[in-house]
Amino acid sequence: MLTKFEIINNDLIVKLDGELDHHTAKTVREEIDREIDENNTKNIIFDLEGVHFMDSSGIGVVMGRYKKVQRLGGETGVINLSSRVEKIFKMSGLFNIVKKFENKKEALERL
Amino acid sequence: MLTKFEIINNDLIVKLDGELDHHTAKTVREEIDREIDENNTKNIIFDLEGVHFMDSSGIGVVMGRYKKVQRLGGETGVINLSSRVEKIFKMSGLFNIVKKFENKKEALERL
Amino acid sequence: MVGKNHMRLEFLSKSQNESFARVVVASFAAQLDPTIEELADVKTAVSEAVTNAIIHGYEDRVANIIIECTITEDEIEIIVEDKGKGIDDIELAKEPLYTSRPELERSGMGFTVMETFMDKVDIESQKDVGTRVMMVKRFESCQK
Amino acid sequence: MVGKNHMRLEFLSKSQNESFARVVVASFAAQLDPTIEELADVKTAVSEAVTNAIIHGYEDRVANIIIECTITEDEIEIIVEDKGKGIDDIELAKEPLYTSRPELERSGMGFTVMETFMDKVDIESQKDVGTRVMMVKRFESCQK
Ligand SMILES: Nc1ncnc2c1ncn2[C@@H]1O[C@H](COP(=O)(O)OP(=O)(O)O)[C@@H](O)[C@H]1O
Ligand SMILES: Nc1ncnc2c1ncn2[C@@H]1O[C@H](COP(=O)(O)OP(=O)(O)O)[C@@H](O)[C@H]1O
Repeated sequence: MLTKFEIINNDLIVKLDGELDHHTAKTVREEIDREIDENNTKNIIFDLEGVHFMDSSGIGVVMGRYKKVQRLGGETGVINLSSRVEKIFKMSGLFNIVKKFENKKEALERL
Repeated sequence: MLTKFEIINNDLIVKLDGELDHHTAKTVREEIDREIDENNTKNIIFDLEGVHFMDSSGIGVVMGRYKKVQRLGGETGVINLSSRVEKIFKMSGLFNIVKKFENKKEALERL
Repeated sequence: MVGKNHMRLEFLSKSQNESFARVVVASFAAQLDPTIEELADVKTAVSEAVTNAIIHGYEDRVANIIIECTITEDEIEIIVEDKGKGIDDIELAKEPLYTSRPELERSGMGFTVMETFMDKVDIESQKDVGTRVMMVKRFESCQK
Repeated sequence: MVGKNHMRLEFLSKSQNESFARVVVASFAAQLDPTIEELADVKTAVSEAVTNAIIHGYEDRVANIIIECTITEDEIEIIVEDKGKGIDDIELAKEPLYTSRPELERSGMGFTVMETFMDKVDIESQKDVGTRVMMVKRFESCQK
């Protein structure tokens, strides 16, 4: 699993590549949380284009980050979901707390 | 495993695609032998470009066809070996009985 | 038609084996020529059951997880088994969003995922003896 | 470093399981980050041992084949076992081009392939009890 970060005004864009399961979740979580803390992050945007496998451990990762930024008034967005990942987001009700956007630009503007 | 045949003057060109192991060998062998019998084949040329796995069952297939065409004075050629398949040919001494050519044209001319 | 087939896999409850378990089951199921979507359903369900055995069954201690797969006609039966601590209340465990380990950021959606993606899910569990999740997936792509 | 890891696979001696067995071992070995060439060596050797169990060990009757893999440091140990008819003369069996079943177009190169591609090959066999082929591959790509 590869994690890439980009910061635009206080928003953190997290690009994930690989399989998001319980095994990879721990490192991903730690890396994201460090970035959030170090950069005074307001909103977080997950770019999931490269995630070709995700199970409920991935749901936990997204929910956890949602709670973390929410405490300081931030919001959570997602972009580039495969139909597969979208299915898992729908099933778990994640779209009730995170917003889906067409692309990075839209996410940055509307969060 | 996919088998494709082409006949040019009494020479039979066999193009294999897939994994050549004991499981696939039986069908491949039967298909080739039927073509040889039906078409009065003289020489046989194996095009192995699409073979991305081969073990000693594949050696058996090549040896068996070599023996079959040899009985009627025919020869056996191979083209488009991956470095992997070439390794297995070398190890088994197959190059002592079958000839390797650069391409189909060369094989047809020189057999 | 591939005929009846069977395999049994035993492996250590280390998290690096989660993806291994998915690949093994998927490549066994591949004999039935499933669609990519059907195969993804199976992989996801297996991932949930195996992860549960590691985290909840064995609570991160290293022991054996067993997967058994049986192919008959157009379906695959998959059993994931651990000899860990067992489930107290299966009905509660199956509820969406219920998790006994929120501190690990578990979402409580594991069983919901299994039940959504598979045609049948059956849980047997006994305290301090272990848990056995039996799942069936029927491949529509086979029904010719 | 992945640490010690272990798995045990039991499957039916059907020829369609030859490719399955290769994939399973390769994806377990993948934890050691082998090169493509090293992985191909392992797959080929496993294919030989499994094919032998099917053809020679069980003579095409359907029974169980067992593969056991252990990863330690930079190497994988692979055991392929059948409870079939056993080998009369192991030294003879290992000779290049020796086969007891030329009528099946066997090339007699199976053991030669295993010995060429693996770092160690050890055969134990007993008449009417079965055969156990133990192979070791050390991945150079791991030796950092
Ligand atoms: N193999 C198991 N052994 C023991 N308890 C389990 C096992 N699988 C599931 N459970 C229990 O069932 C609960 C719900 O499981 P699940 O729906 O997969 O959610 P999660 O894994 O996110 O907690 C777990 O929190 C745990 O208490
Ligand atoms: N698992 C086995 N059980 C019984 N006999 C075996 C087994 N494996 C190998 N043999 C014997 O050893 C011989 C040589 O094996 P091998 O080098 O793989 O060549 P091949 O499979 O082409 O015959 C076989 O022909 C067979 O007689």
